[in-house]
Amino acid sequence: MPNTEYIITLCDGPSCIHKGSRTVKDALEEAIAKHNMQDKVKIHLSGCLGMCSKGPIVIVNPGYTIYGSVTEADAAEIIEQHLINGKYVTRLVVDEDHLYNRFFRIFGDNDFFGKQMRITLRNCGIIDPENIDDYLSLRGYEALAKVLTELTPKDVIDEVKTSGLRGRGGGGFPTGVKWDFTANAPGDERYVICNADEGDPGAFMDRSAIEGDPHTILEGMAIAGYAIGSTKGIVYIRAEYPLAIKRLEKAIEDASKNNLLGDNILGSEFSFDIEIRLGAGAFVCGEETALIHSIEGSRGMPRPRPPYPSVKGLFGKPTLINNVETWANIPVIILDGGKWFSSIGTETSKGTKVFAVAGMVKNTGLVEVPMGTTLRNIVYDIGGGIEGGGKFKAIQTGGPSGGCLPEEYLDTKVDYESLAAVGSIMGSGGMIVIDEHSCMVDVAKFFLEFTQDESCGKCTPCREGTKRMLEILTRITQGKGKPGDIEKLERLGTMAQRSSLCGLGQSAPNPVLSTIKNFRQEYEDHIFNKKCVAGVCGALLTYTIIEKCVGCGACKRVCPTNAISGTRKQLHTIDQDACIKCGQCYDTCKFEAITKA
Amino acid sequence: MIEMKDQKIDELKEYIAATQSNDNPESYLIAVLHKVQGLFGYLPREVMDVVAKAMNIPTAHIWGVATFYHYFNLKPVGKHIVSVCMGTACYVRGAGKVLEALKKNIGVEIGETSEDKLFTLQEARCLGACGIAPVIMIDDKIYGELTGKTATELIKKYRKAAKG
Amino acid sequence: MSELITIHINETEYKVEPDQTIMQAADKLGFHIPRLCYHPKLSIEGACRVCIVEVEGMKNYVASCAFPITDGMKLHTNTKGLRRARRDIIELLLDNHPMDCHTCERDGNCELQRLAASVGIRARHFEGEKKHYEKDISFSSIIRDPDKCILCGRCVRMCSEVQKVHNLTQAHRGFKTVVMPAYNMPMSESVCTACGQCINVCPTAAFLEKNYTQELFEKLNDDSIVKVVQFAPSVRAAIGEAFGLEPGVNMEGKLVAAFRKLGFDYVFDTQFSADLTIMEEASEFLERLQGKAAMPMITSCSSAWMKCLEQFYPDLIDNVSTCKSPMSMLGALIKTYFANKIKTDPKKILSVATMCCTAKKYEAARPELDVDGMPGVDIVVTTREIAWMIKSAGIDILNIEEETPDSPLGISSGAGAIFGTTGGVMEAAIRTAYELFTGQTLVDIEIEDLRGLEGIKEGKVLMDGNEIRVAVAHGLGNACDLLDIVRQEPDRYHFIEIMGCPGGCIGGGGQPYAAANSIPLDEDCLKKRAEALYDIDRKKTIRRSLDNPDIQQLYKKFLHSPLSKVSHKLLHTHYQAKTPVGIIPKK
Amino acid sequence: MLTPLEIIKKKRAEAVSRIISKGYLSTKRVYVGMATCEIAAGSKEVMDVFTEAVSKGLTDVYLSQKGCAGRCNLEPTVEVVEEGKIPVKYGKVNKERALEIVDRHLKNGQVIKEWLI
Repeated sequence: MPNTEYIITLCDGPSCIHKGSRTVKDALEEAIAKHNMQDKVKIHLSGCLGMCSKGPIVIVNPGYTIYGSVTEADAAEIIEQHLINGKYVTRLVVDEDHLYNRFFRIFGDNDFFGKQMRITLRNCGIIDPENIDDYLSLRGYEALAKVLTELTPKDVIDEVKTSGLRGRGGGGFPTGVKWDFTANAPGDERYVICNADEGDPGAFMDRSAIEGDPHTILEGMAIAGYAIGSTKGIVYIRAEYPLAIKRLEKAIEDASKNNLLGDNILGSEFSFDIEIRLGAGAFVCGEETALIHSIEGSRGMPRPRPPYPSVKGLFGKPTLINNVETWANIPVIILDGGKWFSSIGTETSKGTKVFAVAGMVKNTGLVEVPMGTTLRNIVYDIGGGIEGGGKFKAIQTGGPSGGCLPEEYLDTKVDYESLAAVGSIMGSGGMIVIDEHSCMVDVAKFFLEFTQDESCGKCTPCREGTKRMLEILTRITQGKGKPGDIEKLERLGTMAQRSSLCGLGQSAPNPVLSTIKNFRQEYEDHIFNKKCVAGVCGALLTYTIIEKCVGCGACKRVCPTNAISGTRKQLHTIDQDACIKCGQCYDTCKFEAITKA
Repeated sequence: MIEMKDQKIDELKEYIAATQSNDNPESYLIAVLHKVQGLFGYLPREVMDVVAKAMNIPTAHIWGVATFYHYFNLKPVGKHIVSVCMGTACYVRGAGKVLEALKKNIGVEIGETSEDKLFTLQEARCLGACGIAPVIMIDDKIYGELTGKTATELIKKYRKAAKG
Repeated sequence: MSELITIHINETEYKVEPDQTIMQAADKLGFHIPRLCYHPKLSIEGACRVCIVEVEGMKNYVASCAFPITDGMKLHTNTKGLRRARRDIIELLLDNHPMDCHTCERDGNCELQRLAASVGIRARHFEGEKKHYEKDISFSSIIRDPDKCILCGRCVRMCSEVQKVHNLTQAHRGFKTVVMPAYNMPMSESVCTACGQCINVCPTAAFLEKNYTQELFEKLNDDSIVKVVQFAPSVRAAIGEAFGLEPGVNMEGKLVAAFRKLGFDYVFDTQFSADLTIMEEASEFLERLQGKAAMPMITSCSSAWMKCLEQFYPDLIDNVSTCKSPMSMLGALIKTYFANKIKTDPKKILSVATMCCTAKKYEAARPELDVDGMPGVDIVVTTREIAWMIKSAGIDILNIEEETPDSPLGISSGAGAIFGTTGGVMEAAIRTAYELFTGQTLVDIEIEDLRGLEGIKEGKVLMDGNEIRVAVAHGLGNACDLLDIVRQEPDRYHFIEIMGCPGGCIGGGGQPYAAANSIPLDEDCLKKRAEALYDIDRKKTIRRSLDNPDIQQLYKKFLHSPLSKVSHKLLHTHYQAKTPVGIIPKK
Repeated sequence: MLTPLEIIKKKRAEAVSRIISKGYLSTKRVYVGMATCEIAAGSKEVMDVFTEAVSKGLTDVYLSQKGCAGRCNLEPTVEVVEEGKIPVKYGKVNKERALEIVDRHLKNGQVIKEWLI
């Protein structure tokens, strides 16, 4: 990159490939080579850019010139005209001003961003979130103005329905249908709620979205307010997100000053206010009915549905709840059209999805990809592969409610149905890459510890069932597993899935059941062979000092039970009976002379 | 001391009064409890009584809410709050060891306050700093890429500062 | 009536009313789906998941107590998978429950036990850590034992929704959830009114009355003291249920005989002092009517209501009758009038009260009610406790000869009997007050407007052309609603009766546990108990308190007249605002 | 009466001119990531360096904060956008690096390649 002057982004989405983008790529490379520009120009393949009808798409940066319907023959012309002569190839230029993909213009970081498609995060990392002017300059609040000028509430709902957008909080319920239900529920008052109670450990999509572009959420909510006949919006956000709260407050204040919230928005008849309510540290409050109880000032415990919040929600009134990411899609859908939106993604899952990629992957961070992108693309192309040179073992999607998928499922597409079909879920978008150094029983235990701790305690299967499951998992990792334990886990797990009151309990067993399904051997190793191949479960390990030992004595000094003996500069040994398997010697040894197995 | 407390109570009452003109005033309970914790560092029982009276909410209900949400402290906290992030990213990168080391060094379990009232040890879900995992937060400041050793050194620094 | 819809249960088609839950529809069709947290008088919790059923087309099981039926719905109540899930759920409850059924007070009366048996738990698979918390024995009336709690939440809902006391809450969360008063304070320091309805609805032994049976057994063996017992009207109407009888059998005679067999020297009837209460209260009412004290006047027989008043409605203290409850009036007389009569040192008299009520234990311990520095009542046992004592002593109560209470504190009018049911005190008071006010005898003495289980009842009586407006509330929640009206419209009523428990004393917190085929506080059961009392009234020749010859004697020989100096000393009391202050939320 | 759409277009024009008046058209635009994660990683200090540099006379630079772009493992990040050039992004910027970016890149136009993402 150092000497690069131009980056050519070539859309590598399915539609463009179909229309011959790969041959365009060859032709571009050929032309670049011909002019000896290999050092100055970099070709980058991107994920679907959402301009399928005009594909193949070639974008030249800097300048963000979009060329459409590029053929093999056009390639040389682009190189010669644009790159060498500095003139646009006018007949190919596509004049499309979509809200997304601006980051190409700003970031040079195409390895990471190239395969992504940023719709919900379109402004994140681009604008100053505390300056409403930045948002306004990028067509901010134009969607709201458009709705107020040109569309009836029904038109708005129809547009959202056309887009095929589904709830990004995990459930995947069609957003337009939800709006429709709420709009048609009897009642004089209605509420619009933004669920920003993001609680998955390791997921921070919503926080980033609010911190990076708070006005988008407000605009989306106001549009919904207009569509369903509500004048009151509430953002329910975790108290643990002080900066996001501050930026939201500022955004609400600025929007109100600019008559983009409040009474008679932009001179119209429509009035809409937004209030912030804080959570207080309860994961279960992400569940709609629990969230409602929390806003009402009560313990955030779910209640049986029906009645659904769209009919009987906050303070007993029809209530529309969508999560942050869902809201962020709304202005785009209004401005670029539901039809366009629905062209992105798969048959049943439209648009993009944001994932918080973490764990043993090189590029940890937030990625937004079109639905239908494979897990492999995310882990290797965007995530840059496994950190530290270990071997890929599993990918955990959907946070503590999700499942662990082994390598053979890496070509699974991310969409609601495909992930569910292989035993995981989309969830809110947590994605943890696990390598061979992690023990799957321990991973399952980690997630279950979380859900068990976050169980509200209302229903028996979740309160008592997850506790017993955790006990069984704990004893397996301690080497005290018994024959029949796996079956017990399966029995309790399926019972809790089918019988729990809310989504938390219904999905809590997923990490356990999916690891049993995909990594049963590891469980059996723990129980029957008393072995933890990943070397994680301390009680199952044996520490041994091998020939590499130089006799420095460091291990001896840290051993809390004096289990290590040996004379200076001589091979030391560990008394296995005295060893409590704390691992301190292993961590201390600088010569890799201690093994654990 | 007492005067300061009265001042805080007055501020709290003002805050509550402002919420009571809204629709569904009782729904502001959690916001009010946040305010109490902001003023007092935890939720003192007698202050919850004040809230109950001012908001006309039974104390049992307030207690149910206060104990449900992990964000609320029911006991006085130490001078510094040490939150160990146990989010997935941190866990995968060794937060467990950091936590163990801190427990040992401070001499408390999670949720407890050290005898010298200097530190309260807490577990956090995700501090949003996954990139520099594992992290801990001491009061408002985040420290990343820690090991058990570097974490204890941090604590020692704070201890020294408190004495100095 | 709306059009019927079609549902299928276990492959059979049925036509049913729409707008009901699966459980309601199934109940009517003869499918009893097992259940635990559900109670018809309480809000739907959907928490225990015992009542799950399978609905075709739905991935997960649904709670039949909460899920509405829809046209064409196909559901299954008894599939293999369901049976197994239900079994596992109940087993999970057992796994976190002390395995001490044999030594548990509710052994044989426990819903969890019955449920476990009904789903066929024969082996245990998932045992692990059990919760353990301190038992709270601080309170004179009610014991809280969180270890026995299975978190069905019925007590919390009863306490907040029906009684509106809001003493109990679920605190903490998840596996660590515990039902407790605010701040986990001892029950004795809480706003608990001691009504005992938590005990009534608890499926296990997480709430129990403080048990005095062992102490009482010991004292009954003490020949150096005179053992006197009184029993409340509602005890006779309900105790049969503890011996397997249908609700509503009047056990008065057999109970008197059983008391004697247990070793009591004298058996008196609280109905007698109910008559006495009426004499005092009706007289007090007439005085207030003349403007001598605050109006409207509110009755004071219910001890749970007394505690509720002092904590929740201190502003209405002046409106409450100063009359002690019938139990405490009789206690006072036993330690004075009666002691004198049998020429015994009152300190040598053990005064026991058998009550349908747990709050009476609290009342007996109130120092304001002491007589010459002694409590009028030394020990209060509930209907449940005395039933157990009778069983434990091997007394075949069902087959013994009936006996009558002792004189001079044993004869009662019909008015005294109906004291035990909601509206009864008011009805009894009107019968006497009318005559005291007008000098004429009230002919139509059965006041239908004041009978039945409606939450708040209103009535009017014309006394010499003066319209007396009365109101009756049972259950503290209804009482709160009524008192809120009174606060707003102080002139709306002249006289108000409040009983702390649903249905009045017949639904008291100390009554027998629901039978296996019934539910706690079942309306039919309450109605039958009330009917037993009305039947006693109907069969009496004396139906007005002022006609009771023993009452007349008592005034002649000892008290002189209602509201006399002696009366005031022995039969009246006072109240004062107490902490913690109770708060009743607006909604 | 203007329609909401007309009003918003006016507002946008005003916003753009306000942004420009703050120096947006400078040849270099510097964006410092200021989300929770970035701040946790130390971006406040970094921001301070740039603010101070501007206050001490660094001209022809438009300085702005921005939200998180998602590159968690490389935070704090600083982007320098120059018209007509491929934008560059510095990763793992600390106070020292920020000072050097000011000196070498902003003042002397020298891209510090080894710190680029």
